[in-house]
Amino acid sequence: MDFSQLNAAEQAHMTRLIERKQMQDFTRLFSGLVERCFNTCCNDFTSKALGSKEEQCVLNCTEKFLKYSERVGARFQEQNAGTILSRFLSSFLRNSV
Amino acid sequence: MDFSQLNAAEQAHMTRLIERKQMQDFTRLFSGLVERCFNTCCNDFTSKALGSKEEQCVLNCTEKFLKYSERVGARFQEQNAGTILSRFLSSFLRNSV
Amino acid sequence: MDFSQLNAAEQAHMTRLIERKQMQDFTRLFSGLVERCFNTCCNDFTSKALGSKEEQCVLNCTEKFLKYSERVGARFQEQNAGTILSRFLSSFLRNSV
Amino acid sequence: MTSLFGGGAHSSQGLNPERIEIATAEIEMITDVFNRLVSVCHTKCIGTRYTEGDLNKGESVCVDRCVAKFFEVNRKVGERMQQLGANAQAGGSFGGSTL
Amino acid sequence: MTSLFGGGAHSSQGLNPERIEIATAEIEMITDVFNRLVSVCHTKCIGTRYTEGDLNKGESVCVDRCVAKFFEVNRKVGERMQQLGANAQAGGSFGGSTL
Amino acid sequence: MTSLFGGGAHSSQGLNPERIEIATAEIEMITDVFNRLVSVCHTKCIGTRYTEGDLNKGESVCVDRCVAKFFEVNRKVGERMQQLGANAQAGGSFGGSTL
Repeated sequence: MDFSQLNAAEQAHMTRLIERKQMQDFTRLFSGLVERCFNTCCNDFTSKALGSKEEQCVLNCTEKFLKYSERVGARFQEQNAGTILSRFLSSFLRNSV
Repeated sequence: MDFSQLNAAEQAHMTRLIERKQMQDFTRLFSGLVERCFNTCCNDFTSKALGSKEEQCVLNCTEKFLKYSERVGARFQEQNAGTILSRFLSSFLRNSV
Repeated sequence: MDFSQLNAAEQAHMTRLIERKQMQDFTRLFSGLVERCFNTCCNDFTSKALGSKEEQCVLNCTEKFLKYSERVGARFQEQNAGTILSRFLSSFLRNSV
Repeated sequence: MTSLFGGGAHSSQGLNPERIEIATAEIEMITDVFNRLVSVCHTKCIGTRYTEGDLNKGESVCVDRCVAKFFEVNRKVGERMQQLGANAQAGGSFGGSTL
Repeated sequence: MTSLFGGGAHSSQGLNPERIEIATAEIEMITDVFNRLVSVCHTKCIGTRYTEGDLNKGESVCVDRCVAKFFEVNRKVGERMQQLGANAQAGGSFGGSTL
Repeated sequence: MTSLFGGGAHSSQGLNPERIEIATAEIEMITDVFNRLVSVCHTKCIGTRYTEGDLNKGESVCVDRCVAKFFEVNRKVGERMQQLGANAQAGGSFGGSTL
């Protein structure tokens, strides 16, 4: 993202906000991953213990998701997504004032 | 919504908060719309280019969604939703104190 | 949750934040419940009035969901979820600094 | 430090934290309900073939009924919850006591 | 009290509330778009059998195309909205006027 | 201006911004996990016919097992992520580096 139009105090504020957002994103990534893997891998509730097939599924699901997210993140950056989206937002805000 | 019980400073604060919320709602509306139209219209990943059928679907999906949202918004207001919901919330809060 | 490492001012701040979060959770619980029961119980839009079968379904859906949430909440606490999750978060944050 | 909104100003000029928080909760609730309504009635009423950009007659009528019915359900759920004694405090036993 | 960020500092050292709010909205938008992209392309491209932890060739290629196509759709939707005159103010007619 | 919580008070009476932020992240995480648990076990265990308002025996047992299994999965996913070296910084490479 391009914060060059902000002054030093504003840039410091935004950096702080981005750090908070990253911490939030990380916890959400984690809980989303748990939800997804649980949903896909666990369908038998005749026991409360995780079966060995279920466990293997969860481990693979986790590993694959991390590799998947990395790939999506890399492609997202290549698309210059930040710049495109902020330009889009600005043009709408400008029209609305 | 009825903010008549708030003093001037509080009303100014709420107005500011509503403006922020509207900006947030707008960006969420946009990304939700992209997600919905992409999900419905794009199912072929043998190419990275958007086919002409897919493109037409996306354009129609966008237009229809905007018209749809406007209609829902109008009906929502007719129901006097704001008043009903805040009365509901108040009654629960009152019971809980 | 264990806030014993926080000083008095910080604990007061967190208590306040938790109270706000509970109010938020409650409203989200409510709207999530409406969405879920509406989705399951209402599938006929040849009339705008709620049929008697639909109404009974909504009432049962509400009651069952409240009992369900209570049970999940009780099990969640038995698992000592708060402690486990904060330990998990801490270990990741520690690794990342 | 009794409020996320800082200070404990209760004068008629300052911000009363409690009133502000309740008004904020109202706004969040209404937005949340509206967003769910938009999503739910779209699924119930809008076809997915997208051969046109206009709402057709059937879709328009369905939307109107869907919104009305959604509010009816809103009312019924609210009433049932009050009968069953659920309130924001009890609500605390879902998300709240988990903290 | 014109801003959620407190104060009305417009000096070159202080925080300009409006600039901060726009930058914040940008960050929230990008995060929101990214999270939806992650969810949507996972559903489109990743199998649910999980017999291995690696992305296989087919999945990898699908992911790359899915991201590219998603951005294409992003652009198309944005353009169409501008043609139709939707803007943040009009956006207010969805969530906004409901308040 | 090093914190969203204003001031840089590190004294034993004031608010330490970092401790407050970590505690806030904890609360948000627990709420998020709980909400997902509620949603997921409802789908797995609760029938959609709603001929009665009580949880029947089968549903109750299913709920208990579902919660236990969900936490087991929680642990497994956490352990696997640590083995694979994912941490909050690496997490920054999902949402973070996108900013």
